[in-house]
Amino acid sequence: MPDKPRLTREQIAACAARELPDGAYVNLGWGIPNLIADYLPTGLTVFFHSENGILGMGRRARPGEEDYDLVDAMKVPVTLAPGASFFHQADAHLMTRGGHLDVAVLGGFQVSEKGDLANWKVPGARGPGGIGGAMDIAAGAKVLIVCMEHTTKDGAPKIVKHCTYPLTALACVDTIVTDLAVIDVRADGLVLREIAPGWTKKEIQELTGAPLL
Amino acid sequence: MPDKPRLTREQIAACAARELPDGAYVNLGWGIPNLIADYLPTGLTVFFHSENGILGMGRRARPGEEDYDLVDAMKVPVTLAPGASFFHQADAHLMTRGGHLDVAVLGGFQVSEKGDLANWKVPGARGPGGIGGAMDIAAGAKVLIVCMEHTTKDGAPKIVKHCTYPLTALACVDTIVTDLAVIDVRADGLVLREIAPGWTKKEIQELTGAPLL
Amino acid sequence: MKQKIFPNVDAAVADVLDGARIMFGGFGGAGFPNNLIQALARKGTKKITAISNNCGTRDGELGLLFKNGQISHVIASFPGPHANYFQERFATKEVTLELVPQGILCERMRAAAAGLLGFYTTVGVGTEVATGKEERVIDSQRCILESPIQADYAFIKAERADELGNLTYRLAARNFNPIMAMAAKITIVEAEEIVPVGAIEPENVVTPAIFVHRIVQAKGIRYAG
Amino acid sequence: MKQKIFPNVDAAVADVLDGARIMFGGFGGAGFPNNLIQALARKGTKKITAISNNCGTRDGELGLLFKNGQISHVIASFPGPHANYFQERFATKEVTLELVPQGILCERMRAAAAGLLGFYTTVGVGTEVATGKEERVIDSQRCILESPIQADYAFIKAERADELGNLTYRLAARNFNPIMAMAAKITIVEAEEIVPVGAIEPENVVTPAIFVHRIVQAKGIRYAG
Repeated sequence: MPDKPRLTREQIAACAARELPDGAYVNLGWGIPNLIADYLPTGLTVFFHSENGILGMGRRARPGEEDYDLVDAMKVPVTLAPGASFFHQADAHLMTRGGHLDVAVLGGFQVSEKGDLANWKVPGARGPGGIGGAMDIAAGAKVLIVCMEHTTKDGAPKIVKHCTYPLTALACVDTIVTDLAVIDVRADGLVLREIAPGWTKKEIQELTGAPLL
Repeated sequence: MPDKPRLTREQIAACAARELPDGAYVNLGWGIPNLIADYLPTGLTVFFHSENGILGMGRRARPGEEDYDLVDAMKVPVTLAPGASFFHQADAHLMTRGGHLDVAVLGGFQVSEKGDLANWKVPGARGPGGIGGAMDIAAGAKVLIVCMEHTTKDGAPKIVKHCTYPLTALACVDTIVTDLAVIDVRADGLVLREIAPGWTKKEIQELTGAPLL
Repeated sequence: MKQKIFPNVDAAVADVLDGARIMFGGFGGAGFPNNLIQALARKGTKKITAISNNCGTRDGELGLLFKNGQISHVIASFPGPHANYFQERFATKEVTLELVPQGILCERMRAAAAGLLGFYTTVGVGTEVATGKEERVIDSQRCILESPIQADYAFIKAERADELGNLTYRLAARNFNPIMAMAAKITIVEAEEIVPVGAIEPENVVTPAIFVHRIVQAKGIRYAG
Repeated sequence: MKQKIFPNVDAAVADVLDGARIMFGGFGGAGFPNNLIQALARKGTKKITAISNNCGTRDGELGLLFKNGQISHVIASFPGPHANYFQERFATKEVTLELVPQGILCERMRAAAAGLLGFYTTVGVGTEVATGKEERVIDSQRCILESPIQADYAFIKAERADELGNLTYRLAARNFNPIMAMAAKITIVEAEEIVPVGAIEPENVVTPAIFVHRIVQAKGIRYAG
């Protein structure tokens, strides 16, 4: 594996942020996706949805500003943007499942070339794992972006022919943003759209478990 | 058919009103049931539900007091009782179908000895008829009371072995309140519980299309 | 960012083409988007599938569209005693009707809104409503399978809309409006009043802005009877 | 008329017997009925089936009941990183778990509330969640049949309750509470404040009184982390 610098988690988030259309309703999952709110391009307005029943979530609360009845889905105290609203969790997931979110961004353990996503459970890990809102969000978002490192800590590809980790949803991923590339999942295969500075398509292909078009 | 006085519509309503337990959540349908609110026994508190999204409906609006955004399911301007609430029509019928109403009172064209109800369409009538909320209410209320005349204008029984009119719901009626009797629908048959003044069980049986226990 | 506010009701319905499936809010004279309905009458869109609790009050509410021959199919729970233009066209078979129990009508729209593909209910078992539907027994109860009702548009009447599309409704004029607003691909709202962002308390929003695509200010019209 | 207001949390849970199925509101530290949970710990009810998004935060929230060995089965979407008492008892098989996607958990409770017998969804198709469930294709989409989740009790945290049982919730402490309040046979509410009838605007009621059976005033308890 080439020992060259890769994008940081923050850079991945910034890269994913550029995928968001103006005016979009967006849900951000655990991990890298949760950093996206801090890297929105200037002039872009998006509305953040949280599956615990908030639309129009603002920035994280500053020290002293925390209200523990106003938390995001990661349990982090947040603020409200103007025009926010609250609703119950069934309505929050009516939004996720029903195709009302323009974009959802989730973390991932594996994505297959068909766009299958595995992101909720590591095989062999202690305990039963936890699904949370990921399956509803993956099944329902108009556009699903997955942000993750391109390879595991051991260097194994996380973009694979077939997922070996427990699945979150089948054929749900539209775009994968990693520390090496931006890849679109199309009917005909994985399309390498952007490459991290200093890397070549050939190097990225070697770290990817499925063919890149 | 004996030419003796029967209960008036208002008396039927008053009789049905005595069936309501204190504190009950109640839906009143078209026709005689809609008169019940005017005949509640003193000291009885019940909360009226309307399927267009009101809980805690009060009396009808007086002349000059009408607000046409505050109408009951019959389109009649009403008032609010203290502690009323509004909700959308899906939640209103979550209440009807989900067993949240203690009592619903509907009008009827026919009730069978098994408690089947026909109350939405007269065979041969012009047009397609209209169901409204009757099927949801009949399927879901904890206790369903039907108020109707004991016989048709032609003297035919409205309480029958098998309904010949289009059905509203199967085996849904608990009690029938007519201008001649109060009848409970039990697993073993129809139980004549109350008889109108001046009438005999035999006379009522002759006007009823199924055996009375 | 694209604005949701339209200058007038005609602009708000300008792209509603022949054959459109449209949900119309309202019940018992309250909460009908009468200004949008009149705009649709002016536009002259034909072969509409209308989804609505009832079928108009003489030439008011949906009556106008039946009078004009713009609706070819309607999904409703209670056409209504004063839906004479519907009744005429139903009698001549110019209009077809699917009659649905009122709560099931709500629930089928909500299923579409919530991305569900169908649900089982005891409502309608053994009645005309069950005709042609899958029946099975679950937990010893006979039930039928009901399918989602989708729409291209929802025409909604709100009391207040903020500039982002958060809505509140007045009293019982709420009725079908919040359900339909969630269920349609494009939700068009006539609001008595458009208020600045932030004017509606976040806890008191009834329809969150995510469900609203077009907003137009229009004063309510009411039909007697 | 029977009063819904109880003098204290212990009286409100006094009849909760061993083997009860109980829904617990709350998400992310907000909206948990912690006073009722503590009362249930004092009462010592055992063999509880708990329905809750998560499985406690150390000995806070549901953690206390897992610590005490009062819960034998749990239906949850995300046990959580700090649910150590759950994890211990899960590892020793003293507690069994049904893991449900969060929105499907809501929807299955809502189905129970709404008198529906099941629904089809694409969520979970091809995953562990689909194991043992009926699968079919509707409109060219693979989907699975999900069943209602009923409960004997719901433990609910509200901000305000009026004396009849109308409820409002504070900010995102709303979460699962309104759904569970509708789904259980007996809904028990701890409210920060009990207000006179009429103090909550009819248009701003979130949970209508019909869903609420017992109310007790209790100040919120929050667990860190």
